[in-house]
Formats: sequence, structure tokens, C-alpha cells
Amino acid sequence: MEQFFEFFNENLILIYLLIFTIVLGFEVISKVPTVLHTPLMSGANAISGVVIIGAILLIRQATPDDYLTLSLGVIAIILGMINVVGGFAVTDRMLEMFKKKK
Amino acid sequence: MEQFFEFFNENLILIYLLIFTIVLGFEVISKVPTVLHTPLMSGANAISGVVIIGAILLIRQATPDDYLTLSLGVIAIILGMINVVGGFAVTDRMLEMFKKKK
Amino acid sequence: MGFSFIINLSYLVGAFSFVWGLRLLSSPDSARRGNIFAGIGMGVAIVATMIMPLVDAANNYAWILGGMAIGGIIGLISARRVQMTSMPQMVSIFNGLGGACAVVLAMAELNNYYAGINEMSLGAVGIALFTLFIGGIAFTGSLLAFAKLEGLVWDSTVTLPKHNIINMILLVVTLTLGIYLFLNDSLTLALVFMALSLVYGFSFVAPIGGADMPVVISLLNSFTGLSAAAAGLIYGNNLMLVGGILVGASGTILTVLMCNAMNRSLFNVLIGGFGGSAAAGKSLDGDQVAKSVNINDAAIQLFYSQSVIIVPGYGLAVAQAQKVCKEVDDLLEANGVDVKYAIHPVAGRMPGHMNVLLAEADVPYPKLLDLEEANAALKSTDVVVVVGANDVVNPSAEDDPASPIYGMPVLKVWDAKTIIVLKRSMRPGYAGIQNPLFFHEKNKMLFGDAKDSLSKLASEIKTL
Amino acid sequence: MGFSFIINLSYLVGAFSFVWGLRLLSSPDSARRGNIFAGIGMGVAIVATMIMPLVDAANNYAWILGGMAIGGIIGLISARRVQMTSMPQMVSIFNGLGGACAVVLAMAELNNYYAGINEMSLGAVGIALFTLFIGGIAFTGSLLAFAKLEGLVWDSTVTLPKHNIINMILLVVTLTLGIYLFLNDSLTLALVFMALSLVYGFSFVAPIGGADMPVVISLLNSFTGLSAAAAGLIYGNNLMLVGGILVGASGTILTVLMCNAMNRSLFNVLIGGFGGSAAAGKSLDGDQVAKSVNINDAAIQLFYSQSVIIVPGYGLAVAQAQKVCKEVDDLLEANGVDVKYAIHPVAGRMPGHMNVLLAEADVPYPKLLDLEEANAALKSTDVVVVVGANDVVNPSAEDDPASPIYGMPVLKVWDAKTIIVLKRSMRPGYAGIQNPLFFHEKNKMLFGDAKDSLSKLASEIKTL
Amino acid sequence: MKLAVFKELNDQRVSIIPASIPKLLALGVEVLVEKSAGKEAFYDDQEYKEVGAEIVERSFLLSNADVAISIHPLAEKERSLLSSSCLLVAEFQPFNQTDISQKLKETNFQALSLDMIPRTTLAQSMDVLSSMASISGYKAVLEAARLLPRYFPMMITAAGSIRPAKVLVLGAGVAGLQSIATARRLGAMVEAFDTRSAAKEEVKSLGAKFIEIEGATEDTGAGGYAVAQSEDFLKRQREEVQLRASKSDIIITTAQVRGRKAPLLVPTSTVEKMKKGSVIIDLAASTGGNCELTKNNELVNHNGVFIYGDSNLASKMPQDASQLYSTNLLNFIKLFIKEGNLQLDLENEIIKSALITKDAQ
Amino acid sequence: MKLAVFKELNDQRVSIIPASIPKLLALGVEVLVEKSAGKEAFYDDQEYKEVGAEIVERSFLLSNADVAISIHPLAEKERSLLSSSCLLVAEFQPFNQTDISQKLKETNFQALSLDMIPRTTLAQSMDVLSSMASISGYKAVLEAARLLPRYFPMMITAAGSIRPAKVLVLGAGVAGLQSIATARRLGAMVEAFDTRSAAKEEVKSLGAKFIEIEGATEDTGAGGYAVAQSEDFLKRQREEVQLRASKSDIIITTAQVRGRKAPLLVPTSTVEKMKKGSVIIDLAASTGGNCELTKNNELVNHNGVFIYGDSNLASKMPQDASQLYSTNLLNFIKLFIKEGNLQLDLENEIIKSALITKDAQ
Ligand SMILES: NC(=O)c1ccc[n+]([C@@H]2O[C@H](COP(=O)([O-])OP(=O)(O)OC[C@H]3O[C@@H](n4cnc5c(N)ncnc54)[C@H](OP(=O)(O)O)[C@@H]3O)[C@@H](O)[C@H]2O)c1
Ligand SMILES: NC(=O)c1ccc[n+]([C@@H]2O[C@H](COP(=O)([O-])OP(=O)(O)OC[C@H]3O[C@@H](n4cnc5c(N)ncnc54)[C@H](OP(=O)(O)O)[C@@H]3O)[C@@H](O)[C@H]2O)c1
Ligand SMILES: NC(=O)c1ccc[n+]([C@@H]2O[C@H](COP(=O)([O-])OP(=O)(O)OC[C@H]3O[C@@H](n4cnc5c(N)ncnc54)[C@H](O)[C@@H]3O)[C@@H](O)[C@H]2O)c1
Ligand SMILES: NC(=O)c1ccc[n+]([C@@H]2O[C@H](COP(=O)([O-])OP(=O)(O)OC[C@H]3O[C@@H](n4cnc5c(N)ncnc54)[C@H](O)[C@@H]3O)[C@@H](O)[C@H]2O)c1
Repeated sequence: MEQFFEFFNENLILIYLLIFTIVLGFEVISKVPTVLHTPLMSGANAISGVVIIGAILLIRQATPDDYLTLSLGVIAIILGMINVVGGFAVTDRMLEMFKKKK
Repeated sequence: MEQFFEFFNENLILIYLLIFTIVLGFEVISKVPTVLHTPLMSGANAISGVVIIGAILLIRQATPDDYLTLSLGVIAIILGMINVVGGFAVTDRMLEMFKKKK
Repeated sequence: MGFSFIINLSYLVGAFSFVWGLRLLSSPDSARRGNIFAGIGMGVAIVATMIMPLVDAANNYAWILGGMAIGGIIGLISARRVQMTSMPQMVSIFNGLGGACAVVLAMAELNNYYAGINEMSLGAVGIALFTLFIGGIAFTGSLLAFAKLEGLVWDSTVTLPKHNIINMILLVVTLTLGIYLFLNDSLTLALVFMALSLVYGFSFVAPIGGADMPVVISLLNSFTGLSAAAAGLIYGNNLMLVGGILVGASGTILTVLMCNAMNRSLFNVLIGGFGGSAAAGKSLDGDQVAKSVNINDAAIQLFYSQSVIIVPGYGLAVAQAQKVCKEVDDLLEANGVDVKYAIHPVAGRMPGHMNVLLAEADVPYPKLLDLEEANAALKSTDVVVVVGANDVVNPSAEDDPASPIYGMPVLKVWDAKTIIVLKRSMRPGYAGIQNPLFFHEKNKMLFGDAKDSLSKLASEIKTL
Repeated sequence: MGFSFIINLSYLVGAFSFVWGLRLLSSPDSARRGNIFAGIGMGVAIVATMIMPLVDAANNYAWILGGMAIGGIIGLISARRVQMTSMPQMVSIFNGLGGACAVVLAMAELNNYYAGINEMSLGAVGIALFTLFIGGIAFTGSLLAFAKLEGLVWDSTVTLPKHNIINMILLVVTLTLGIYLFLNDSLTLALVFMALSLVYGFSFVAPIGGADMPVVISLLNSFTGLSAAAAGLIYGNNLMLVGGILVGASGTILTVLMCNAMNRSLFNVLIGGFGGSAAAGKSLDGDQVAKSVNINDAAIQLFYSQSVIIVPGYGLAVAQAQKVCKEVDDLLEANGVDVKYAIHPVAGRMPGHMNVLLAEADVPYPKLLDLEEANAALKSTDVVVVVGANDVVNPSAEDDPASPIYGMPVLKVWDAKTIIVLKRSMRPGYAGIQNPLFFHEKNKMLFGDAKDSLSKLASEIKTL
Repeated sequence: MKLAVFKELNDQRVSIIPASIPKLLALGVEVLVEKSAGKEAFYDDQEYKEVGAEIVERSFLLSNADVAISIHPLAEKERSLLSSSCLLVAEFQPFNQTDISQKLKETNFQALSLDMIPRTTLAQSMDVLSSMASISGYKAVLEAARLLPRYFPMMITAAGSIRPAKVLVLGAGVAGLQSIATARRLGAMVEAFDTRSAAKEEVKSLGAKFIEIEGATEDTGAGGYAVAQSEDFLKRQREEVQLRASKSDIIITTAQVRGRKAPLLVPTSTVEKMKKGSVIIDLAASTGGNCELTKNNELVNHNGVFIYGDSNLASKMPQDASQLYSTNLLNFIKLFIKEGNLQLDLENEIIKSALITKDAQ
Repeated sequence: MKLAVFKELNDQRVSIIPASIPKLLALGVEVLVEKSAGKEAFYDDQEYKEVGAEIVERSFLLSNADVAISIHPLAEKERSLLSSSCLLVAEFQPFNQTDISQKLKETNFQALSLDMIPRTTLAQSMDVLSSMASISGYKAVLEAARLLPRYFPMMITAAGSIRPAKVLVLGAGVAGLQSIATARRLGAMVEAFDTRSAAKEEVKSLGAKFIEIEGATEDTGAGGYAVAQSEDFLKRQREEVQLRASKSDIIITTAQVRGRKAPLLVPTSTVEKMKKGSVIIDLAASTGGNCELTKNNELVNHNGVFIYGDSNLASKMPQDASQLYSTNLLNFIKLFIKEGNLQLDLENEIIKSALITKDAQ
């Protein structure tokens, strides 16, 4: 318990930030028209590709002869990159439909 | 400049928090129907009465014979309390109108 | 550790309640809950501040509780007593007091610092000065806004010639002094700085028209928020910081929204001058003034009433607004409002003109009241909406023997609780005579093409 | 100091761009900008991560750039190639890969930890296990969702008897293992834990109906977000944390919204079972299936088309939907869509029935096309909306000599690009014969009372 | 005081209906009604009796009336039978019967002409011209629809498509406006024209199309009435009308100018441009007609185009027409009969206008 | 092959209008049209000639026709002048003229009866009953509005308020529905009744009120036609109608049962309960009328209530009526004239129904 209290008190601002981020996540989406559900899902999915940053860090910190880590890292990078690039690109294609006429 | 960088790097999460708070402030309000403008203004005003916390801290930290600080503090508390209590009460009265019929 | 956890948690709860409360406040259904939610959060935060452990603190609880009791009672009573119509004034004065509170705090801290009681970093001094400045503007500005709304001052008397230039100079002088104070300590000069800020707040609001006051109050409200946030920085208090910033941000965006709703830009409002005339109305005999109402107030009045009577006139026909009119009717009926139509025999330009129109819009016959039925029903009607009618609702026909229509039976719309007249201007109707109804105390004008106004009303009602 | 400021600032910009991008994404006008905005933020963040100073780092840029190039190209090409109709599948698979990425990362970190290469706090181990679990579910769940949407698997074949109970047991086993791993180090068990998570993800999605897949994808998307956030905690990376949490929160709320739009609860969807039948349609001759369309897809199709032809029939009259129909027309016209009405000579139940109705709704005469004009115009029409008509749009009249109406001229709505039929059921019309149009590949059914459907369409179009 | 209600000789209407009698009696007068005065308007003598009127022979009326009420003025011969103190109330049409007030004054009668009530807002409840014009306008369309061998509304049917009838309304006064409204109701496409500038807005307020012809003369002092137009303008108007007429199925003309012959808007050449089976209803027939071929109260068939002139169509809807007339009259009578006595207040704007036997004139 | 278009003797319509001639010629036939056949429907002989028809005398027609086309059947005397190979096309009404097919068969004629075309979706483009009934329904309202001494729409005017007319429509077939639509357009309040259960929805689909009377008999095998009702039901119906009638200004009756006398829905007692000036239009007049007092093609005034019976109102709108009729006929003729030859395909559902001189019968 004490540990938890300590963690809480020490990371107070981070916790504020997390809670506010959650509220913001809710708030931003809560009034979206149904037609945008799919593109929005797709856009959010692309953002979740931010996990690729972890993969970059993993490789950068790996020793150059740690081939296991490096290979895992590269796989992670490939997967993450597909998610990021594909995600944004596919969202963009979906949203092309929304171009205002004239 | 260095000072600023230092401040920035040290208070990074606080800055995230502030920026997210600002975005949240925008976001929460941005789709409000015009009929709610006045009650919302009033509610926000009541929240700005949070400054009273400063007044409490001022008095609590003052030495008991520092009458100047104490008086200033009491004035601040009175002003702040009017803002808080009056603010919430008046907002509530305005919002009574919105009670759904039946 | 555990106790400070509780304090921190309380603050977190407070901050969250502010955010969530504001969120709830922005939808009519949940607004009241939101207000209560934020209020409870505030209460939790105040209690937490009272009991939080402070090293070497004298606490002085008696002073605090005394002050809180006095302030609380004053706040509660004035909130209870205020007339519904004076709400904006009340908000303004409350806001001013919040600003004043920040000013007092900052001054006290600075004083303690100059007196050597406290220590303050350079940043903290700067922040205190900022608090002083912005809180001061919020304070006096709000007071003047209050006075204007209460009709205690005339717009003209508080405006100096070349007021905007004077304001600019005042601002520059004040800010220069602020920078000087940032670098040099001086209690006297700090007091002067405070005084200048207060004067500037006054002078800033002075040229802005009375009708624009709500916008100004909203802006000053966000100033108070910022000053609270700044004070939060001084005290290293997260809740003040977050709450203040939140109010600062939402107040700013709200100000912009209010300007948009009036079809003006914020700049336009603040530069003032012509702002005053926007809703001042046109005068009859040079002294009477017709009040105008904006779409959202009209919508809310209609939506929350029990019974509405619509009085169509030639203007409805000209605007071809019959279908939108029916739409508004349907929307209101869907919310349980009883809507009827009062048809004056000579409304329009041919016998049965209104009947033709309303039949086109499929208004069922039983909703139509003729003159006698209508005059009986009007007495117990909450809101009358006069849509492009004029002569047929002219009270001169009743009470002004000199009027060319004296003796003609008219629709006594003034028997209803409130009247809203939709027309484009103050121009007279077919008979070419002035209509004192427009200046009736119960009446508000909704200027604009009837079709336009009604469709705006419809979309507004849909948001409720 | 200055350099790390730039890195920090880049991350801040990245985080802000995610928030703001999502915000822009939630309104049709700005959605595209929002996506680009978030994409740029992501780019900035990736570059910052590449160049940020790391103590003792080997960097291994070649590996990184190589991986990025491969992934980028695959992503880009598949995004380009995918058919418009297969978008949801694509999103699903992308999302699965994101989850897989998180799984790989967590596994690598755990491996390094178990191998003694890295140090990890107990909390970090817990977080890595969480990442493994939730990322694993997102991975396999998304793959199965993809397969279901592509029609690669039948709903029934992937459901075991008592599937929900099996799922429950699997979940408990996995979680228990997770807790054990939290307290005891074991690479083998960690791999088993990963495998179990992957199996659970598969099994979790298995019983859910094909039509509910979008909801599931959205939920899995928020899982991926959470796993990214958890990975962010491992690496102490603010941006991953904030971005992941943001996606987690908005994904969750989006999932709920999607369920609401389908008039179902999330629980209901996840328990699955009957979900599959919701949009399966009714079959003719036991094998043909009529596709149904939901209101928002119909609205968007209409809104973004160039030309629309409305075919009114007896159902329009029965529903008395003529005025709402005109409202939809007006809304579309206001957006530059060309709207016409195709009047079949025998539509309705008396000669000129449709004329009477449309005149009542004030549809101008020039908007009405008779049979010949309509059949000419239909060829270049984007969307045909058949409102309660049936016999008059029956292709049997053209191509089925056995049909009792063979030889009657009908409206060839199938010449248009897409067809939407509004009616309440699959019941036949006056002539009492089946209508193959409903099973036409271009056709979608919008079931429900015509007035109801049209007014829902109208409100949906207004939000666009 | 005895109020005498005469039976109309060439009109189905009656000036006072039973429902108005009690309100008249409340003014302190006796009401004598001629036998079967209301018969053709579907008001029986019995109904009159029930509400307190006395049913009498015409001769009795003539010799006893203090106020003689009728729609059409009594003939000179009958007038001579009245006591000269008798107040005459009827539509004397002094603008068309220019010698009437002279004649009446010679015989010392006082006469209130209903058609001289000013067209002001205040007087509208007494304005028989408005109520009757409104009926005429409505009836004109029904008459046209009856004569037209075609449908009014558009019909897309299995036996082919019928395009909507086109109606052209010339003169958008009260009658014209009501025609517009009625024709639109029946599904026709309507265009209208008038010289008064206010008419444009009024026509549009009924959803019809207004035809613009530049250069109309207007006189705001004419009390809302139109004034005569220059020959040049009328020529241009006729050209424009001809253009529209050839595309129209129905023309309804109502254009009148007070105290003058009705303007000629549809010459024979225009009629000849019209399609076979088309119909012209001329409500200005009594003042000469807006169509050259109009014969008052007659149906003319000119090469397959029907021209029907009738300025008194209201009499074809006698029940409602009488009801409205009676209410108008009642409102008017209240102005000058107070507590059983005649009180002709010459200061009153309405009385002043209606009294066509003032000394000044 | 010569197609003969006869002039109608007691009808303003014509069976074929000039616009249809080219399409007939395209079928490979010659078209002979009787002199001034279309005159009363506003189609001149000149127009027929221009599109390629031959204008001839009736006697010439009789001796040369291969297909004799008319709306009303030719009289027996004239029929005898035709060659017996001539195909007769007209409305023979075999359900009412029960001996007609016998007589025709005796003289070896083949005859297609237009009123026997089935009421199916496919046949609708040939269904003259529908097009004519639709016109009758429309005209019935116009006729009623002309006869009614009151306004249809509600009017709140300075001379008092006029309540909207109430219209009761009995029988909501094609004619009834069109009456409902037209009366509603004019601003009346409309209620309707029919025995067919589908009629309820149909009436409501036009925005009118449907009167519910329980217990109607229905026969889905009757091809959409109503069947005779039990005496008990008819009694209850009459009671309900009486109740409504006393509040109605107008009753339009269209109730017919194939092959029987029209049901009696409005007995004299009901008429006597109605207000003075009310109007009854009886479109079932030719089969005896739905109203007891109906006289076919006559206007009866019963105590101030007008009863007008006319089953052939379509002929009062001859131009459009002929156009629709002609299109229907053209569509029908295409069924059995192919490349200039007569091809009576007895397998065809429509021909089979319309051919009243089949051997089987
Ligand atoms: N019923 C008849 O038979 C008949 C015939 C002839 C004359 N009149 C006379 O007409 C008058 C009728 O009275 P009323 O009250 O119906 O009409 P009114 O007194 O003429 O007033 C109509 C009002 O509508 C307003 N208006 C015009 N267009 C508008 C638009 N597009 N949107 C909003 N407002 C619009 C005008 O004010 P703004 O310009 O400021 O917008 C005007 O003041 C009476 O005086 C009556 O005597 C009646
Ligand atoms: N024009 C005439 O003179 C006339 C006269 C008599 C008969 N007919 C015949 O009527 C037919 C007309 O064709 P049509 O296409 O207009 O009509 P239809 O073929 O009768 O089809 C009407 C369709 O509307 C749907 N519907 C009914 N109520 C509805 C509601 N409230 N909301 C949505 N849909 C509703 C029904 O399907 P659900 O039940 O599934 O909703 C029905 O399939 C032809 O067969 C024609 O021959 C015409
Ligand atoms: N105050 C009231 O309440 C009231 C009531 C009824 C009518 N009015 C007014 O009285 C006036 C007369 O109405 P009315 O119906 O008795 O008019 P009217 O019968 O005298 O004339 C009919 C119409 O013909 C038009 N006209 C004349 N010459 C024409 C020409 N050459 N071409 C085309 N049109 C021509 C006139 O402008 C008028 O609109 C109108 O202004 C009307 O608004 C006022
Ligand atoms: N398939 C098609 O395209 C098509 C076209 C036109 C008509 N129809 C159908 O043909 C049928 C007959 O139509 P119609 O207009 O020729 O009918 P009709 O002239 O034979 O009869 C008129 C109406 O009177 C009604 N009626 C009979 N007895 C009654 C009673 N006692 N009380 C009240 N009402 C009574 C009938 O139900 C009918 O609706 C209808 O079902 C109609 O829908 C079909």
C-alpha cells in the first residue's frame, strides 16, 4: 500500500495527465457522426502504431551482436511501420470520399 | 534561454498537463448550444473561485499576529467564498429552467 | 504518506470534477448535475486544503471559518434573491469578486515578500505581478459590466474622447511599470501598479456597448481563471492551476462562441463603439426603446413554456414561412407544448389568406382560433409569437381614440405572459401606423426575415 | 539541454498532434486534415526518437531503417491496393500488426530481463506481461476479424459448443499464469503465457457474428492502444503513453458509440451468438440474400453523390412520408446533389396518386420525370432511392416471361449505380409477386416505415 | 324604427340572414323581412321568424321602411313608394351610375352606398366588396375548372401524362388573389399580373409567379385602387399577355379601375392565339370586361375558346355569400343605428365616404 | 385492314385522338375516322387528316370497317350493317347488359369489351375504367363545389368565419380516391368508407379519415372488385352514413358491385337529415344509384338538398378524357393487331377476359 501511495504522490502530475488524456479521448469522440465511425477507428488505429517508437528504442539500445533482440526489433519495426503507414494511408483514402463538392 | 530549457525539460509533464487541460477546456465547450452560454459562463465563473484555496493557504501559513496578512486573507476568503458559493448557487437557479417537463 | 495521498487524491477528484462538471454543463440535460458535480469537487478541495498537513503552520482556523461563513452567507443570499432577469449582472459581480480575491492574495504575497517575511523566486514575483494585473482587470471590469447591465451608467458617460488611444497608453504604462517591478522591489510602486491595473480594467470595459456585456463578462471570467491559475503557481497548488487554466481556456472559447452567435468578431466587440447600438432598438418618439431578443433565448422560452400561440400575419406569407412555422410547431408539440394559431380576420391581404397558407403547411383546422377564441385563450398563454403581423395586434385599436384603427377588434396578445414579434424592421404594416406593441414591456423583437428566424428557431430548439 | 529540449518539444508536438488530429477526425469537414495532422506528428516523433541522444547506445541505424523501409512499403502498397469495400478488413489487419509489434517488444524486453541483459523493476515486469497479454489478444483477434470480414471463415465453424464457458476458463488460466509470472521469472512460462494470450484473442472473437466485426475491431483497436501505452511505461516514453492512452480511451468510447448506433449493447455484441443474423437478410428460394444498409451508410451515399432519383410508390403514401421525403430532397439539393422523382404511371392506388402526394409536399413539377424520361435519366444516376414502391420497379416485367407482369414497362432502377429500397419487410406489393430487385447486387434494403427511415436519413444528412 | 330587408330580384343572395337578426334587434330596431327573401340562399322564412323578424309582403315593406336594405338598389319606381325620410342602404355604384346621387338628392333621400366604404383596415369588417370579391375569385376558378375540358393537376398515369393546367390571373386584387390561391390548390401552375406595385409581393405571398411589366402608373392617393394606365403601357401589357395566353389554359381577369371602363387586356387576337378548349373567366364583365369578346353573364364560345363574363359570381354561392354580406352589413349598421335611432355621424370617416347624398356633392 | 373510329352519339369524348393515329398506322392498319368525331373533344378533323387518318362519313365506316372502335357500343341496327367478320371494340358492359354476348354471338360477331379488361397491374395501361373513373372522381368534386352554396376551405375573414366543408365519400375505388384527393386539395375535411379492407389503408394514404364499420364481406377472388354485402351490414352502414351525412355538406357516392344494382347507401330519410344546400353526387347512378333519390343524369332538388346522378362525368372533361381513352385503346389494340393482321391470342389473359364472344360462354 505504502508503495502505491508513494508511487501515486510521486507521479501525481503524470496521473493528472493520464486522467485528462482519457477524458480528452472520450470527449473528442463523443459527438462524432456515425458516418465517421470507420475512418475514426482507422485513424485511431494508425495512432496506436506509436508503439513503433518502442521498437526503435529497443534496437538502438541493443548491442550490435545481440541478434535475437535485433531481429525481434526489426520484426517489431516492420509490424509497427505497416500499422503506422498503412493506417494513415488507408484512413486518408477513406476520407477522400468526404471531399466537398464544388 | 538555458533556464527556460531547463524549466521546460523539468516540468515536461506539467506542460503536457497544461496543454491538455487547455485542449480539454476548448473541447468541452466547443459544441455547447447557445442557450447554455450564460449558465456555462456562470458555472465556469464559480470554478474560477478555486482561488479561495490560495486564501486558505495564505491564512494558514500566516503567523497569528500578522494582522495585515490575516485581514487581507480574510478579505480574500470572503471574496472568494462569495464567488464560489454565489456562483454555484446562481448557476443552479439558472439551470432550474431546464428541468424537463413530465 | 497515506494522509498526503488522501489530500492529493482529493485534489485529483476536485480537478476531475471541474473537468467533468464543465462537460456536463455543456448539455441541457445534464447541466444541472454538472454544476452540482463541480460544486462538490470544490467542497472536497476546500476541505482538503483545510486539513492538509502544513509544516509550522499557525492555521488560524477561526479567521478562515469566519471569513468563509461571511462570504458563504453573502453569496448564498444574493444568489437566492436575484431576479431571473438580473442573472448576468450577478455572474459579473461574482466574477469581479473572484478577481479581487486573486488581487488581494497577490498583494499579500508581494507585501510579505517585500517585508521579508516570505521568500519568492523571481519567477514567482513575476507570476504575482501577472496575477495582480489580470485579477485587477477582471475585478473592476466586472464591476463596470455589472453597472452597465443594471442600467446604472449610460454608455456615453463612461467613454472619453479617443478612448481607444487612451486605453492603449494606459496599457503600455501599466505593463512598463510591471516590468520595472519584476526587476526592482518596491511596495509603493506595486500599489501603484495595482491601482493602474484596476483603472485599466475599468477603462477597458468603458467603451463597450451594453448589449455586448455578456461577451465581456465571459472574457473577464477567463481572466479570473487565469489569475487563479497564476495564484496556483505561486502556491504550487495543482488544483488551482488546473481549475484556473480550465476556466481560462473554456472562458476564452465561450467568449468566441458568444461573439459568433451574435455574428460579430471578438475584436469588433472589444473595440466597441458601435456595439452599443446593435441591440439597443429603435426609438419611438425619440425615447421609447424596443427590446430585442436573440434566437437562443427565444428558443428556450418557447421550449420551456406550457402554451404557445402563433399569430400569423402578412409577413408570414411574404416570407413563405408557413412550412417552417409548422416545423417549429411540431418540435414544440413533441415536447408537450400546446401550440395554437390565432387568426385575425383581416390578417394578410385577402380574406382567408392565413387559412390558405396554414392549410398548405397542413396545420389541422382545430388548431386555428378565430378572434374571439384567441382573445379568450391568450389570457392563459405563456408565449405569443407574432409572425409578420402588425396591424392586427396593434393595441392602439383598443386604447388610442386618435388612431385610425381605433375600434377595430384586435388580438390582445399583451394578455399573454410574453410576446415575441418576428419582423424585419420597425416599419409599419398596411395601415401605415406605428405599433406601440413593439415597445410593450412584455414584448421582445426578433428581427429578420420570418422564414429565416423561424428556421433558426427550429434548429435551436432541436439542440435543447 | 537544448537538444533534449528539442526532443521533448517534438514529443510534445507529437502528443498534441494526436489529440488535435483525433479532434479534427471527428468532423467530416476536417477529418482528412486531422489524419494528415496526426500522421505528421507521428513522423516528427519517429524522427525525434531516431536522433535523441542515448547513452551508450549502439544505435544500429541500418537495422532500423531497413525495417522501416520494408514495413513502410508493405503498408503503403496494401493501403493503396485495397478495395473500398474491404477497408474494415484492412484496418483490422493493420491493428493486429500493431498489437503484434507490442507483443514482440514486450517479449524482447522480458527475454533480455530473464537473460540478465536488462534490469527491470517489478512494476515494469508486470507492465510487460500486461502488454504481452493485451497486445496478444489484439493481434489474433484482429486477424480473425479480418478473416471473418473477408468471408474466409464461416461463423459457425469457429465456435465450439459452450464457447463462452471455454473462453472464461481460458481467461482464468491465462491470468493466473500471468500472476505467477509476475512473481516468478521463467522464459518458458512467459512464452506459454504469450501463446495463451494469442489463443485467447482468437477464441474471444470467434463467437461474435460477422456483422458485428466493426465493433470488435474498434475494441481491439483500443486494446492495441493500451498495449502501446503500457509499452510506453516500460520505455518511460511520454508520447507512447499519451498516444496509447488516447487511443485506448477514444477506441473504447467509439466502440460504445458503434454499439449504440446499432441499437445493441456492447455486452450483447461480445456475448455474440445472435449477432450474426442481424444483417443477414431474408432469403428468397432459400438461397438468395438481400443485403441491408444502415442509415448512416445510406446517408453518406446520398450526400456524396452527384445525382439521386427518388422512386415513390404506394408505400410513400401509406407512410404519409411525402414531406420528409421533400426534406431529404432539400437537404441534398442544398449540398449540390441533383434530385429528381421518377413517377411510374401505375405507382400508388389511383391514377396520379404520386402527383397528389408530391404536390402536397410542394415538389415542383419540373422535378417529376415520367417513365420514359426516368428510364433515360436512370442510366446516369448515382443513387436511386425506391420509397415504398415495388411492382413498378420489378425487373421480372422485363426479363421473366413467366411473370404475371411480364411486358409491363417498369422503371429500370438497376441501370443506376446503386439502389436503396425503403420498405418495411420483404412482402410483395399489389401484384402479389416476388421482386428480384431486392436481391440485385446493386441493391441494398433499408427496412422500416418509410417516414421513419426518411426522417432518420434527414437527421443523419444534417450531421454531415 | 323599422329596418326593411328586401328580397333581391336578380340575385340569389339576401342582404341579411337570420343569424344577424338578433344582433339587429339588440340595436333597438324592428326588422321586417320580405317574404322568401332568403329562399334562394337557403334561409327559410321560418328561420327568420324564429329569431324575431317579421315576414311581410314587399308592398308593406315599401310603405313602412325607415331603413331600406338591399344589395342591389331598389328601382326608381319602387323608391318613389318609400317615405322620403327613409335611409337607403345598397350598392349604388356611384362611380358607374354617375347620376345616381344626383337623382337621390333630388328626391331628398339619404343613401349609404356599400361599395363606397373606404378600403381601410378599420372598415374591413364592413367591406362587402372584399368579401364578395373573395367569393368571386374562388368561384371563378371552379367555373373555369368546370368549363375546361382538361385536368387542373398534373397526372402521370398509365394512360399517359397530363401536364398541369396553366392559369393566368390578370389583376391581383382581392378576387385575383383568391383565384390564385384556389387555382394553386387545385394543382395548376399560376402566374399573375397587376399594375399596383404592392401586388407583386402579394402574388408571391401566395406562391404564384408574378409577371413583371415595367412602367406602370400608380397613385398612392387612390385609396388602394388602381388608376388608369397609359396607352403605351396597356399595349405592352397586351403583348406580354398574348405571349402568356398562348401557353395558358385558363385566364382569369379581374382588372378594374374605379369609375372607368375596365382596361382591355385580352383582345380578340389574343383569344385566337389560345388553345382550343381554353377558358377565360372575366370578372370585370360588368364594367365592359377585360376581354374584348366578353359578354356580361354569357358564355361565349370563340373558335373553341370559352369566354365567360360574370361580375357577380358571388351570387352563385348564395349561402356563404349572404352570411358574409349580412355580417358586413351588421357591422356597418352598428355605426349609424344606436339605441334604436339613426345617428349619421358625418365626422366618421366611413359614414362620410359611404354617404353619397351629402350636400357637398 | 381498316380500323374504324366512330363518333359517339351521346358523349363528348372520342375513342381515338389524333396523337394516337401515327402509332396505329405503325401497326400496319388504315385508320378511318368519322367526320367530326373529335369535335366536341376539341380535336378537329383537320388534325386527324394531318397525321394520316382518313375522314369519312358514318355510312362509309359501317360498310368498310374491319375493326369498329367506339366507346359506347353501336346500336343493333347499325351493327347489322357491318360485315360480320368485323371485330367490335367498345364498352359492352356484359355484366349489366347480360344478353349482349348472346346477341353478338348469334350474329357471329367477335367483340372485345373494354370494361372486361382485368384489373391487374399488367393491364393497367389499357384499363379505361380506371382512367375514366379517375376523371369522374375529380369532376364529381368540382360539380359538388359548383352546386354547393358554400365555400370548401375554411376562411377566417373580417365578415365572420367559414368552417371547412365536410365531404363524405362512399366507396373508395379509383373514383372515390380521386374525389378524396381533390376535395382535400380544395380544403375540405374528408371522410370515406368502403367495404374492401384494402381501402382503409388507401384512404389513409391520401390523408383522409376512414370510417370503420365492422363485418364487411370480402372475396379476394373477385379480382379486386367488391362483392354484395349482407342486408344486416348494409343496414348498419346506412345508420352510420346517416349519422355522418347529417354533418356533411357533400356526399360523393361511388359504390358499385359488379353485375348487380348499386347498393343503396343513402336512403331518402338520410337525405332529409342533411342541411339545406347540401349536395350529393352519385357516380353509381347508371346502375341504380347509391342514393334512393338519384335520377340518372338529372339534378334533383329534394328539400334544398341537391342530388346529382351521373355515371359518365368523364365525358364532361372530353379533351383529357379522350386522350387517356385513346392511349388505353392504343395499348390494348397493340395486343391483338400485329403487322396489319388481327391476332386474337386466346392464351393471353387480357384478351381472354375481354373477349365476350368466346365459344365457351
Ligand atoms: N385580409 C384582407 O383581406 C386584407 C386585404 C387588404 C389589406 N389588408 C390589411 O392588411 C393588414 C393585415 O395585417 P397584418 O398584421 O397581417 O399585416 P401588416 O399589418 O401589413 O404587417 C405585416 C408585417 O409583416 C412584416 N413582414 C413583411 N415581410 C416580412 C418577412 N419576410 N419576414 C418577417 N416579417 C415580414 C412587415 O414588417 P417589416 O417590413 O418590418 O418586416 C409588416 O409590418 C391589415 O391592415 C388589413 O386591413 C387586409
Ligand atoms: N395507380 C393506380 O391507379 C393503381 C390502382 C390500383 C392498383 N394499382 C397497383 O398498385 C401497384 C403500384 O405499385 P407500387 O410500386 O406503387 O406499390 P406496390 O407494388 O403495391 O408496393 C408498395 C410497397 O410499399 C411498401 N410499403 C407499404 N407501406 C409502407 C410504409 N409505411 N413504409 C415503407 N414501405 C411501405 C410495401 O412493402 P412492405 O409491406 O414490405 O413495407 C409494398 O411492397 C401496381 O401493381 C399497380 O398496378 C395501381
Ligand atoms: N384595407 C383593407 O383591409 C382592404 C381590404 C380589401 C381590399 N383592399 C385594397 O383595395 C384595393 C382594391 O382591391 P380590389 O380587389 O377591390 O380591386 P379592384 O376590383 O378595384 O381591381 C382589381 C385589380 O385589378 C388591378 N388592375 C387595374 N388595372 C389593371 C391593369 N391595367 N392591368 C392589371 N391589373 C389592373 C388593380 O390593381 C386591382 O388589384 C387593393 O389595394 C386592396 O389591397 C384593402
Ligand atoms: N391493378 C390495377 O392496376 C388496378 C387499377 C384500377 C383499379 N384496380 C382495382 O380495381 C378494384 C375496383 O375499383 P373500381 O374503382 O373500378 O371499383 P368499382 O367502381 O367497382 O366500385 C367502387 C368502390 O365501391 C366500393 N363498394 C362496393 N360496395 C360497397 C358498399 N356497400 N359500401 C361501400 N363501398 C362499396 C368498392 O369496394 C369499390 O372500392 C379496386 O380494388 C381497385 O384497386 C386495380
